[in-house]
Amino acid sequence: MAAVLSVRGLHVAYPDGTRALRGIDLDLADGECLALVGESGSGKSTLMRALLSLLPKGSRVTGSAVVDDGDEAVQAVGAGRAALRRLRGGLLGHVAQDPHAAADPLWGVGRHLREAWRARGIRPPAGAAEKRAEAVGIGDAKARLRQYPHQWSGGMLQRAHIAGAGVHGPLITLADEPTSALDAGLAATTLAVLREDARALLLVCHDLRHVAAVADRVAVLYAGRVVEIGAGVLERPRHPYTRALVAATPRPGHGLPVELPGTPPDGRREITGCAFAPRCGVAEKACRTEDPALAEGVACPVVRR
Amino acid sequence: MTAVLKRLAAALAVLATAGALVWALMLLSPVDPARQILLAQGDPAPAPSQVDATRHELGLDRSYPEQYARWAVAALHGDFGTSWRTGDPVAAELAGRLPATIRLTLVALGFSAVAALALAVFGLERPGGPADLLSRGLVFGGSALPVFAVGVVILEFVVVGAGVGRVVADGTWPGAVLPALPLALGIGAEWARVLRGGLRDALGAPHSETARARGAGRLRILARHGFPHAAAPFLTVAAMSAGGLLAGAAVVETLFTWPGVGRLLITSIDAGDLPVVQAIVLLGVLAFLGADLLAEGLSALIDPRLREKR
Amino acid sequence: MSRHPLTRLALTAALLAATLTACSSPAEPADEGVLRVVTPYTIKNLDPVQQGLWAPEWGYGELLMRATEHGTVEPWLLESIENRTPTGWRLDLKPGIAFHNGHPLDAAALAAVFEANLAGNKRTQSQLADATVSADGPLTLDVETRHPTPNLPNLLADEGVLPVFDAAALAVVADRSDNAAVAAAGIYTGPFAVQSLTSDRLTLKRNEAYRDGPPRLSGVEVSFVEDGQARVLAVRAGEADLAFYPPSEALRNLGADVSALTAAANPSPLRGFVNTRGPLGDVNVRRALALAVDYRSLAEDAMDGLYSAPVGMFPASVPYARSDLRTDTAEAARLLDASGWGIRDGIRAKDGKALTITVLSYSSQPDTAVIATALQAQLSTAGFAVEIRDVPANYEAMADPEGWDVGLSFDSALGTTYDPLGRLHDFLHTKGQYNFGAVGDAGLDGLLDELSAAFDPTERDRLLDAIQQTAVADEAYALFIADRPVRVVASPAYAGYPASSVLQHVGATTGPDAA
Amino acid sequence: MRNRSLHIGAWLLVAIALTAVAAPLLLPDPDRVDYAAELAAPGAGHLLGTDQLGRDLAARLASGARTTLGSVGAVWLVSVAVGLFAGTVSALAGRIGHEVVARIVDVALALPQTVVALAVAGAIGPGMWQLVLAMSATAWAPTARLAHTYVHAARDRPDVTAARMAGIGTVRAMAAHVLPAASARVVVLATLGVGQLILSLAALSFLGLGAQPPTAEWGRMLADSRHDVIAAPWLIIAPTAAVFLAVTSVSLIADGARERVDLGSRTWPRF
Repeated sequence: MAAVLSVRGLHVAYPDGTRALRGIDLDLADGECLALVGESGSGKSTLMRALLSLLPKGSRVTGSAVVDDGDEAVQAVGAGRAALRRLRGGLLGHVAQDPHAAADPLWGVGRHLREAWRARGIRPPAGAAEKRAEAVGIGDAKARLRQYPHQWSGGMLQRAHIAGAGVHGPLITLADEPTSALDAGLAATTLAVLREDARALLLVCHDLRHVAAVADRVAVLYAGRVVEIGAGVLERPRHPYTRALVAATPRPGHGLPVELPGTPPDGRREITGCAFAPRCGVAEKACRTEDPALAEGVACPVVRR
Repeated sequence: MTAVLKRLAAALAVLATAGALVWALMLLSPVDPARQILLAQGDPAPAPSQVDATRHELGLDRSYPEQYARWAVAALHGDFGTSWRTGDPVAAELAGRLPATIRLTLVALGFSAVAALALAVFGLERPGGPADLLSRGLVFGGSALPVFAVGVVILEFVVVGAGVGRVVADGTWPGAVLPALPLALGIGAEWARVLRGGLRDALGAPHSETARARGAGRLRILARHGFPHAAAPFLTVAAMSAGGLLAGAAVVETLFTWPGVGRLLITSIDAGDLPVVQAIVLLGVLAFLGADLLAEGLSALIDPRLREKR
Repeated sequence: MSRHPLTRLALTAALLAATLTACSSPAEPADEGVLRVVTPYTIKNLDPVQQGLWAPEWGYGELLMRATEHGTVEPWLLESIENRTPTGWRLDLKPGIAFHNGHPLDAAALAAVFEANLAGNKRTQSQLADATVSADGPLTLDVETRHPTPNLPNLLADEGVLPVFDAAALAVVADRSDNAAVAAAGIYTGPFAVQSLTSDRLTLKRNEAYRDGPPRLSGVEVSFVEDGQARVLAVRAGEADLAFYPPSEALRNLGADVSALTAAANPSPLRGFVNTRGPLGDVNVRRALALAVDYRSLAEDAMDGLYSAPVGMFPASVPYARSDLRTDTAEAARLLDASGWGIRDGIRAKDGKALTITVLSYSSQPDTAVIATALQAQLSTAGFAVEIRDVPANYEAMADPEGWDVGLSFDSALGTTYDPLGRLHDFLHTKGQYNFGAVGDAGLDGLLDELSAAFDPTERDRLLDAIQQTAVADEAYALFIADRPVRVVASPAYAGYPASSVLQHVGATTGPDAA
Repeated sequence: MRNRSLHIGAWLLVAIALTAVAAPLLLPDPDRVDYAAELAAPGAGHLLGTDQLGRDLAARLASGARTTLGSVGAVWLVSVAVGLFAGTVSALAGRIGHEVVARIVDVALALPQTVVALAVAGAIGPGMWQLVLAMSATAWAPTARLAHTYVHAARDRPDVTAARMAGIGTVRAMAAHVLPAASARVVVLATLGVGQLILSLAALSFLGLGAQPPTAEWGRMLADSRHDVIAAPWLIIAPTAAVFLAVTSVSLIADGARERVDLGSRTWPRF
């Protein structure tokens, strides 16, 4: 299947000099769900924001990220007005982290949902909002949409966001930790709804168990790089970092979780060699000087041997 | 609905207390009202019998609670007694001056709103940029400059020096432009500061990001998310500045000889004309309370969460 | 940058503000024939009984008598006034006087004027209670007062005692506070007639039928502006031709574009009321105080020559004026020594108590604060410890027996009647209405009582001389600190305007005159 | 960034205060009249020139600083001390005590500060102490409300509860765990209003309702010099600059301090 998103050599540096992404390469196939995992600060959210051009003013973005729906390829890096109009809300749907924070508290939920049309200068067709709401499992949509966000539960409100993100049938839905603000029980169903509703899904998620349930492939990010990518990454982690990540996740019957030692590198410093080497249990001398390339889905020459 | 009524009742209670305090000013004053009124009405040496008669007529020989009740009832009917300076009814003097003050303050508030809007959005999107620094500098400078100094400079250099506008203001709309400028300076700066802070918070909030991700334009986000969110703190401050407006108007009206209530207040204070002072002060409190209620009402209209709290 | 929507919004708003600012109303162009004046005093209405005093000031009304620049009175609407018995007077009107409505002012109309004022005018009632009038010919009126009233000519020159107006025409006006109705009734006689009166402006137009021919000016606009600085600025900005009662502060640096005109005579004297209840109960201390004041320095240094040094109780222009004031610090020291006030640390003291004098200044006359400060410096060299209290209203503060020794007050010794008796009696008689300092001098009271019944001019002058000798030279019951000449700030076109010291600002001959 | 504004403001204020305190030692008597030196331009004899009565302008500015800082300081102190006391009492004194304080605060909040000052001047006459009294009468209300809100919320905080359970009395527990933080908030809130207060006092003095002659006060000095804008512009510029600098210094301090202490939501909850 053709890649709907192909990211090549994407670098992002924030205005304060922090290098959040240091050369990302990845592809997303049509209809696929790719989950991005990694510690805080590994660059997952930065990648999403870069695709939507939502980075703070003064950030430096280089490289390429092409969104291709088959008819038209749109470059998301340095996108101009026309490209942004195609991408935001059109080719790319976006579901935010905290459903309550992401919904304007002064607006009724219905208005918020209809805004998905109006933001693009389209009059929402009559009944379309209710139809979308019902499509994501919101019952009694007509009455409920008249209510305000603070009267909604987080899970339901997140469904409304999912409905809003999918209004224009986006090629790719970008979801930035959509369940982290929700109760555990709700998270699973909300994710299921999201997967069901989205065509291709780029999902940032902390909870590896949820990731395993919905993702077709997983990309592990560390210090702004993809260190491991593939279908069975979480079941058979190869990269030392992935292993540590998996080990840090509590699983019934697997004993106490093992906390990851050390801290991620300072993004403002120049990194030579493997960024994970200082925290790595299997690091060799060469790891400190040689930049490990991603090959066979893993960026670690040690484990590949 | 009951919440609204409760709020109104609280405001009325505050007004009644303020009224009592304003009335009690009479007790602080060393002047004998009866004698003062006779003097003001052109009798250079009122006879003691006449003073006593007037005192009785004014009800000043009654008990204090009774006097307050009579004063309050009369005040409710818009009757604030007789001016000690001119011997005329206070209400008539006020009525003659009020329109000019309303004109001046409306023009000043209009200027403040325009200036606040401009300064609030200018350079907003690029914090630390030259436009942002300029705008913040103007806001800071505007809020630290004394109104009267600006007024003196405008009067001396613009009106007398350049011949724009009039020294002896006539109280009309076009005449309000120059006097309104110094009055608008401090208010505009304060409004701009609050509005800018509110807008910055709102535009940085996740829901604005959501709107951006959905393809909404900057102006749309500013109008639909920014201003409604900045409104509540702005309205609170705007209502507070209504309280300071009377003092500002007093300065500006005195400087520009604007035929308004503020100048009347200063004239009356200088002349020890307490009934007029009482009426104007009560008017000031009323304006402040009204503005506060209005601000709260508008905030509740905008923000559904406030509607439910009460 | 300018393509940025927010920036555009901001620029648009700024532009809008600038445009609004530019729309400010410019000053109205001046009409050559119209005199525009600014004065602090508001004319509340046109009812002559209540507000008649303004009519002779601004030229829309006249009086039977008028004051001259010399502080004396002369007939105005009258041809002559004659005293026939102690209580009987004969008044002869000038022929050909008409009200603005065309009705003639004859003896019958004048009798109605007397009756209307006696019925409703408090000043007439207090000065001429129970007077009766009767016409004795077409232009002749006999007046019979209850008490001997030697100063009747002066009373008739007072702007408030007997305003002259068409009483019959006023009687049919339903509401006397209705300015338009009173103006339409044409009840006054002056060279100008009232066109309109609002809360901030009186507009007058030329009385074409005026008996001496049409006045020079086609009209007068009197604007009421309380703020002194604003009045001067209005002349500087070309909004007004004449500013009355300019504050001294504004005269110090007036600028070359306008001029300050000074009336020739009758300055406004700054009096010092003396409280005889405190240390000033001792005549030696009072006299020492009067001798310790350096009158020339007060006028020339403290007030920058805007004031002049007084010579005595009365302006030098009146015939009975005495020069009683002088500065003599040695004499002052001798008097204090004589009364037992010794010097300790530069301050006079007696029985362990310092010679402390509290001087009252008052805020409606800011000059009094300046002069009090200068007095403090001058008197300290003579050993007086001076404390200054600035009060909102001086009469109220002085009504309190405590808390003051010298109360500064601008009070003319002649009053608006230009008759010395009234004020002398008010201020210095034991029973005087404004005898704040509790002066109780039987000899002085006797002289004052004699004066109030004296008709003979030489007798009056003798009594006045004796009164001045007692009150100023011998006893120093009152201080006379400084004289403020009447000043008017004028635009170049009116640089030759004759400033009136007797409140007759506008007349038939008033007009633009270069210096 | 914020710390910088706090520092600049604090140094500026210290400089103003030092000038005010040191001036009597270095400059002439601010009230000494010298008719020979009226309206002298700034120069060697008089650093900033002289006024209409030949008084040294620099000395009067410094004297005016004492007037301003003294009166503003008094109002500030009242709003801190009374506000903290009333707010704490209302939070701890139970229902009736709270109701009494709350109602008084409601009224005080509804009375605009400058309007109260104008009313008092109208009743008992103008004067600086009248103004300070009038301004103080309402200045403590916002701080009392803030103190109440904070202390009330803190009463059930785990650390306080723990302290109380450990046998320490309520008052001592409060004094140790809550008052320092409450005081910091009250101080910051009181400081936020000081810039406006300086401007109000100067404006009221300009109108003749504040400091009376010969007391030096910036607003009054400017009012007395209105006539001399052209002849002696320094008489206008210097007091204006003084007011501007004083307001700027306290605004910078307030801005910096506000960032350090959380004052809660911007609109205070009603009781």
